[in-house]
Amino acid sequence: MIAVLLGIFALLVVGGIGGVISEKAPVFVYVGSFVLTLLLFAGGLSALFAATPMALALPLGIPWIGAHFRLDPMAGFFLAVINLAAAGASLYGIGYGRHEREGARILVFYPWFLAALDLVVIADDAFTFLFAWELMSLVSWALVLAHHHAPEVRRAGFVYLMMASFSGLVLLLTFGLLAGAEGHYAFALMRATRPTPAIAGVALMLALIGTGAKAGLVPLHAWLPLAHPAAPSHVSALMSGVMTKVAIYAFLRITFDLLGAPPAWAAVVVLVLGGLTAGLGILQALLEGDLKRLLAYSTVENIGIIFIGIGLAMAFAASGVAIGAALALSAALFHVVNHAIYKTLLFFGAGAVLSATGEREMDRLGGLIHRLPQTAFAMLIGAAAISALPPLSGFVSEWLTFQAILLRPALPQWGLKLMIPADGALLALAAALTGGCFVKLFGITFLGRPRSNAARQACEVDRFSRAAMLAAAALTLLLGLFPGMLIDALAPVMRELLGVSLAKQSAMPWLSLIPISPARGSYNGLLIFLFMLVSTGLIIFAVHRFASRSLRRAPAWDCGFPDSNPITQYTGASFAQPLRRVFAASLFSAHETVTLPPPGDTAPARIEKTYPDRIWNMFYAPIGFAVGWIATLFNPLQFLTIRRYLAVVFAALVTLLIGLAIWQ
Amino acid sequence: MIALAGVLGVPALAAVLLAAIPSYRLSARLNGVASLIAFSAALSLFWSRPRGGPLIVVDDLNVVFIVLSTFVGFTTSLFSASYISHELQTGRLTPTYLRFYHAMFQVMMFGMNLALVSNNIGLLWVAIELATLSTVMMVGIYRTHEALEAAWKYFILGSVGIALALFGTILIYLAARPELGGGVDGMAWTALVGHAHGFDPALLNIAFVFLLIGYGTKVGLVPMHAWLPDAHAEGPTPISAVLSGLLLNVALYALLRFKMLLSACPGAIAPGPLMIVLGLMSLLFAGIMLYRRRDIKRLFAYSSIEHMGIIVFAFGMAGPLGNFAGLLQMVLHSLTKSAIFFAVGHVAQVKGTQRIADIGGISESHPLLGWSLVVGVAAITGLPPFGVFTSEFLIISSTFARAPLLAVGVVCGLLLALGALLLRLSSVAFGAVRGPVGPVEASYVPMFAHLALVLIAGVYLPAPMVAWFQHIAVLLG
Amino acid sequence: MTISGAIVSMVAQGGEMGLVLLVAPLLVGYVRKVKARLQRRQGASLLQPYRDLRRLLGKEVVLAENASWLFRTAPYLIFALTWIAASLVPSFATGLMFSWTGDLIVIISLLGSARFLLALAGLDVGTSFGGLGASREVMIASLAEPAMLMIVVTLALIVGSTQLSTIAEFLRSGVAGLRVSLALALVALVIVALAENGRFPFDNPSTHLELTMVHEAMILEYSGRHLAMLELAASLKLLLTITLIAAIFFPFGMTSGDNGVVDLLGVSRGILAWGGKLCVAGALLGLFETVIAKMRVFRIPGLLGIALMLGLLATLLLYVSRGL
Amino acid sequence: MQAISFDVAKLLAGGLVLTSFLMLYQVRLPAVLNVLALHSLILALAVAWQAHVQSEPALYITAAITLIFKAILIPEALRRIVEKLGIHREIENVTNLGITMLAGVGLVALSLEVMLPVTMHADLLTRTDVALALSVVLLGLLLMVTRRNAVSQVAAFLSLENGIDLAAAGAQGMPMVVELSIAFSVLVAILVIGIFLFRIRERFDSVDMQALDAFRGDRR
Repeated sequence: MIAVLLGIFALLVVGGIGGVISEKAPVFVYVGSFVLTLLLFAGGLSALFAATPMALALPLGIPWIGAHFRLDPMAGFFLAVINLAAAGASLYGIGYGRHEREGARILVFYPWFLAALDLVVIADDAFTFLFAWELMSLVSWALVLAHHHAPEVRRAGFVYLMMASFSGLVLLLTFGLLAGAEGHYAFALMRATRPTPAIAGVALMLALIGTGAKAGLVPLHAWLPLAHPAAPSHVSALMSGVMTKVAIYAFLRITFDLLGAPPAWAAVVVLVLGGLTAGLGILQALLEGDLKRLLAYSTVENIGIIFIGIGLAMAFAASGVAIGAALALSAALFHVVNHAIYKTLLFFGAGAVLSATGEREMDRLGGLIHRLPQTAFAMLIGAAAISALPPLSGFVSEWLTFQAILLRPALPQWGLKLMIPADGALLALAAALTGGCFVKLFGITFLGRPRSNAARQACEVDRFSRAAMLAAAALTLLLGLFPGMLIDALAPVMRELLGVSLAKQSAMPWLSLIPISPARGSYNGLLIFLFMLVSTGLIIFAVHRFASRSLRRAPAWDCGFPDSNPITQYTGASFAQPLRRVFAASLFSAHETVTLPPPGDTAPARIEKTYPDRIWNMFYAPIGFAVGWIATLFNPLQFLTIRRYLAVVFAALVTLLIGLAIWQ
Repeated sequence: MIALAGVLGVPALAAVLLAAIPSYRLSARLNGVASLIAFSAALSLFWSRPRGGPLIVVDDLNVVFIVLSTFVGFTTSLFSASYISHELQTGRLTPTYLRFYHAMFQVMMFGMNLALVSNNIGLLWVAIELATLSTVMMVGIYRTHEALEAAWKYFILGSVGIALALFGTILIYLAARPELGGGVDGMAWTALVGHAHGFDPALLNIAFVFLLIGYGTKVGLVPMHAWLPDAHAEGPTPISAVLSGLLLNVALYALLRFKMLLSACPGAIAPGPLMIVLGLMSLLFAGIMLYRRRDIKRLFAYSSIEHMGIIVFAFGMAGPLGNFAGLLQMVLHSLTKSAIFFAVGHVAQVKGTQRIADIGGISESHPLLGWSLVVGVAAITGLPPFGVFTSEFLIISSTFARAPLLAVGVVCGLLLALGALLLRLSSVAFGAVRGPVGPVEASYVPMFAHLALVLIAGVYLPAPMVAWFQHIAVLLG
Repeated sequence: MTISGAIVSMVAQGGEMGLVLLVAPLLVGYVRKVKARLQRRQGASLLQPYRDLRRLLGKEVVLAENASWLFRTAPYLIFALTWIAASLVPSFATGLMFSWTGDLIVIISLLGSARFLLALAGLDVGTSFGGLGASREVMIASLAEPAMLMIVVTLALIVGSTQLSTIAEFLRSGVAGLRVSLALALVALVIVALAENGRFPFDNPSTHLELTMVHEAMILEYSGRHLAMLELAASLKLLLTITLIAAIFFPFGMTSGDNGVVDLLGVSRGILAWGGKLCVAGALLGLFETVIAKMRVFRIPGLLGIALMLGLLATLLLYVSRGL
Repeated sequence: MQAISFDVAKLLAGGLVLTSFLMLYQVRLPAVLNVLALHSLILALAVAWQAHVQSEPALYITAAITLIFKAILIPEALRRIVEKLGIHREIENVTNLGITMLAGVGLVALSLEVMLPVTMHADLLTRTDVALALSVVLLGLLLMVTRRNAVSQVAAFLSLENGIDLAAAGAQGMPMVVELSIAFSVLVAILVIGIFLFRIRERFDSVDMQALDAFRGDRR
């Protein structure tokens, strides 16, 4: 425990030093962060498997509460996830940070950001928790503003910090409710007192809003696709891959740990929001043409999937099906790990593309597989993993979620009966759309012919960045091949939160994944992989041995209509056009207008597409408008004459006196 | 007694001396020295507390206020010493005015300290009037159209407020007379609070209404706030810092004293709900008004109204937690807001304007200043690791357990204010550099000192201080 | 499980894998033949697909100039993925040795992986037709795959398992009886199967140079052995889907191979039954494709949407009322 | 004796309220100033009467200050300002006179109503005095609110202050009355000087506050 705290403190120091020294600062900061996060990762793992939770109270913060820290298995698990991804990001940063033009604005805050993330999960009282939570928001806001010259970055920063503060304040209300009038701010005290169902229900909804706003739950996600892409890529990776997970942690902590058994209706709400988030997130991602924004929207989708898992766990826990809850929660946490790994990988890739070409717009890229072969390979793995393709890790969590959906216990609630299958459909839809979305991302960016000079002249990125990407790719493959290891590692968390855990997977024959029973369903990624290797090898060998091996390069055939101009290739927008027509036409009121010049006119034909952001228009724009309107309405009060001001004071006095007269 | 002489006598003496010294360099230094002496005298009050009398009282409550106000007075005098010479160079002030300025600064310090230590509610009133008059003079010191208008507005509204407060004070005496008899004791606060249970509640109620409106004007509560933004915006920046950091507190202190009195009388109205309503109104109104501000100092002046709203709200909620949080918020607001005004002063001097639209990208052109401003705004909006977060945490969480809807109102107000400040901050501190990029000439030290204190308070509150505050919180009821 | 038992089951598994590989082109030839006969043509020989494959394998590969390594490896991977998926579907016997490495969801995802690679390969050369094919394929898959998964969910809810062998055995035992959900699922599965294989009314498997093509547009740049791999994968996929429908909805005649001992009689009976089912299905497919016309691309989502809705309806029925 | 002293005090306090109404009614500046002088004179009498009743010699000083300072000096000074500024012929009124008067009556009623539950243990004298003083204060505020001209506002403020003085004088044995009234007089003096000090005429071309308000900070 002390070691972990020291590690976090050391991160703060590293940041401080990074701000002071100028020479060699990037290397120092990133190497320092890399080493420290690895140590913290080890600390997290040791806490995950420790027999008893470690706890520590320091006389900081509010004195009569103190600063409580506790490392139970769940905290340990999330600590490990955070620092694993953070180590990757730091490794990536060693290379990436060198050609970052606003380096100095990042160096101080980057280690602080890591420290704040770590602090959130080890906090064991409401004050320390919110302190770390808001610190995390504040520091990441500073990181988002690193490229502050662009107006849209400043706008993103604004929306981001507003939403983050909103989430912090809502969580503050949650804790205020849980702490009660006596002010039981320590989590241990909250655990000890079980609130009444009504209070627990309100607290749960507040927690959902508070953490959802930070995780990017629809409709509270609007800041996410603005803020995540605005930050430097390794920070985007952390924000998407890790910070959203911290919000998941907070929700789990409040729901399962502090509140005890969640009610069934709350599970319905979570399932509805999770399903909506997954579906809308990926649709938005499909329509997006900006590499990093696409990834950010995909984060929204993945958060939805995780919330579906959590919702299922809540539903099962409410119906008393503990093993089902364990299955669903394992699926959710598995997805947490997965997403932390492959989303960081994908953002690294996007960063590599950005630093190699200076472009984020997919429609100006293309053909990068030739120029950045290793980056392309790692991105391919990442794209396949996030599309839930076996034998990579993304598939496992999705498979587990489906297994949970398929349990079909006797559920008490009509809402659940309707929502669970509907979420199944949404999950399936989201998975399929993800595939399409990442075909688009990889295909348009890395395949085909370069669409701009920048893409034509790109060079492979430095070796640290490549190492970080390849390591993440290897990890996602490993997790896909040996998912049982992670399931077993999750067992202490399950026991802590639910009292039961899934059967030990490493004892299963052939290292298969058998969560409930072999008859219900099993999956063996390792064997699938081996089969693939063997059969691919076999077939290549056979074909090359017994059939032709000659090969000739020639211009592309293209059905006899080859066009040398790369502009004629499919772009991201054209690739997504069928899907846009199918899904977005009604959902986002996406609209296309085609202008064909009359015959004889040499003007170019134009196609224009618009899709207003409905959620923004429905929820955010009215608030902004209302505030602006009220502000304008009240603004004349700044310019009254002195006489009028006196009249106001007079009116206040008379009102009070009249009130007094009536009251007496 | 020596300590008291330091707190009261030194400013009075210094005021006379400063009025006589023609050299502004010397007087600036003398100003700082006098403030330092007052501050050290105030610190010594912790250890040796003079015995009170019918006129003077030093108890747990006002020691905090005295130390705070002499400290901010001291740092402000340091800031002002390096700041004001630049004003001389640009020709906004003449040496004569500077002489007047320094004398008035000490008069104001004297007035405020006198208000804080006075046991007699009449003396309290006189002292606050003195402080008001001296600040009116300083607000108008630039003698531009806007400055004069602001000063006149401040003067008229402040005078009406102070007159109403006097009427309230007389009513208090009338309520107390049957119980205490006439004489000096009848206005001594220590005697009043001891016998308050026997006072006529109806008279006390009327008195409190007048005191609330009267001193509330000086606190800057909506709807009596009108003088505040202009006075902050048009006066010299050190004065803005002092107004926000000190004068509002002194008026608040007076209000708190009378609140204690009222709570001690069982039949009187509960002052809490009134304060809650006014506090919430100030918070929400200031939050909205922040959006259309174009002058950077007026912006932060409205933020002061917002914070006074929060503080009054917290004291209105009362209870050990509410009072503690209110005290903490008040101390930290003083420190933070004066630090922000220091920063804004630097900015305005460098850029030669207070128009937000003409200022931009400070974090790039002046990294240290820009980031200090960012830190200040983050601190004032209640983000960790700064102290205001702690007090706002306590206010909201303790309120929510008792009156959920009120807490929601506070949250809305905080978000409103955050939004407005953030919008302005992102164009002032970030983005393309706008305006001149000359070097900062005034001293950063006071600003850093304040921010460091606020940061430390966010992470660690010393146990003795907390025990002290808790004790006061219980006293406040 | 004894060593000999292991060997026997390995042989059985290997035999199954070999068998599906062998039969797949034949099925394609058979469907073509049926269609030709229905159109009163003689049609090519049943063995024509084998001849095509041999010819393609012997030819030189003509590779587009900017094709990457992905373009070259994709055919083999696609083939391998489809083959594995096909071998996981119980054709003549349930509970083969490696049947538990993956359940229905895995099978769908393996096909999904193959499609992922194919769509990427279509984009690799950077031609307009490749993009067109990939884009449409993705659109079709985005609806077909969830529909398929909903069907899986329906089955799994009835049977309590996603394991194909278990499902087949359960349904063969007749415990489930006739259910509305099953009927809905069958209709949905047929629609999805047609879409997955690029058959009428979704796509025309026997044409290039049609602006509505999907699958053929993606493999337009392929030649030689690469094309052979893709053709073989396509025919495997057709076999797979038909086998899948047969295994779920018409599971009669299958043998059980789980205890390591395979009785030859059962196996031969199973193979015969399987052959019979393929024949009937192939004939039906040929008939269907002769009768029906191809759809406009943007009417496809409607049809697939119906399949998805049917799947969802089937699931909902199961959740809401256990009897249906 | 008790009865007479009570009646006289009440008479004087009532006279003060009446004068306030009179002031409210005036539309010309010189007239307002004349009424102000009368107002202060009545106050001085009231204070002196209290000094006599309470046998409190300090109150005589207050009465004297009031007489000299407020009844004579300040009205005179204001009169000069008005002359100098050349606005003595101006007629100014913002709100409808009738409504203003009606509001004034309402305010008096309110102050009586508010004071009704007050139970003064010892003497009825104070209660009435305070009620009337409250009326004068409120009427003074009303006057400030309805007047536009800086001079008439100062006059209104003075009448408000007179109400406060009345209350202070009525409060038996109140300490520091003299000190307070001196402090207040300083305030008023600065206020009057302020009209010069702030060079309202020269800078703003008029003493009219609407003109003064044209310079509003944020509208730059």
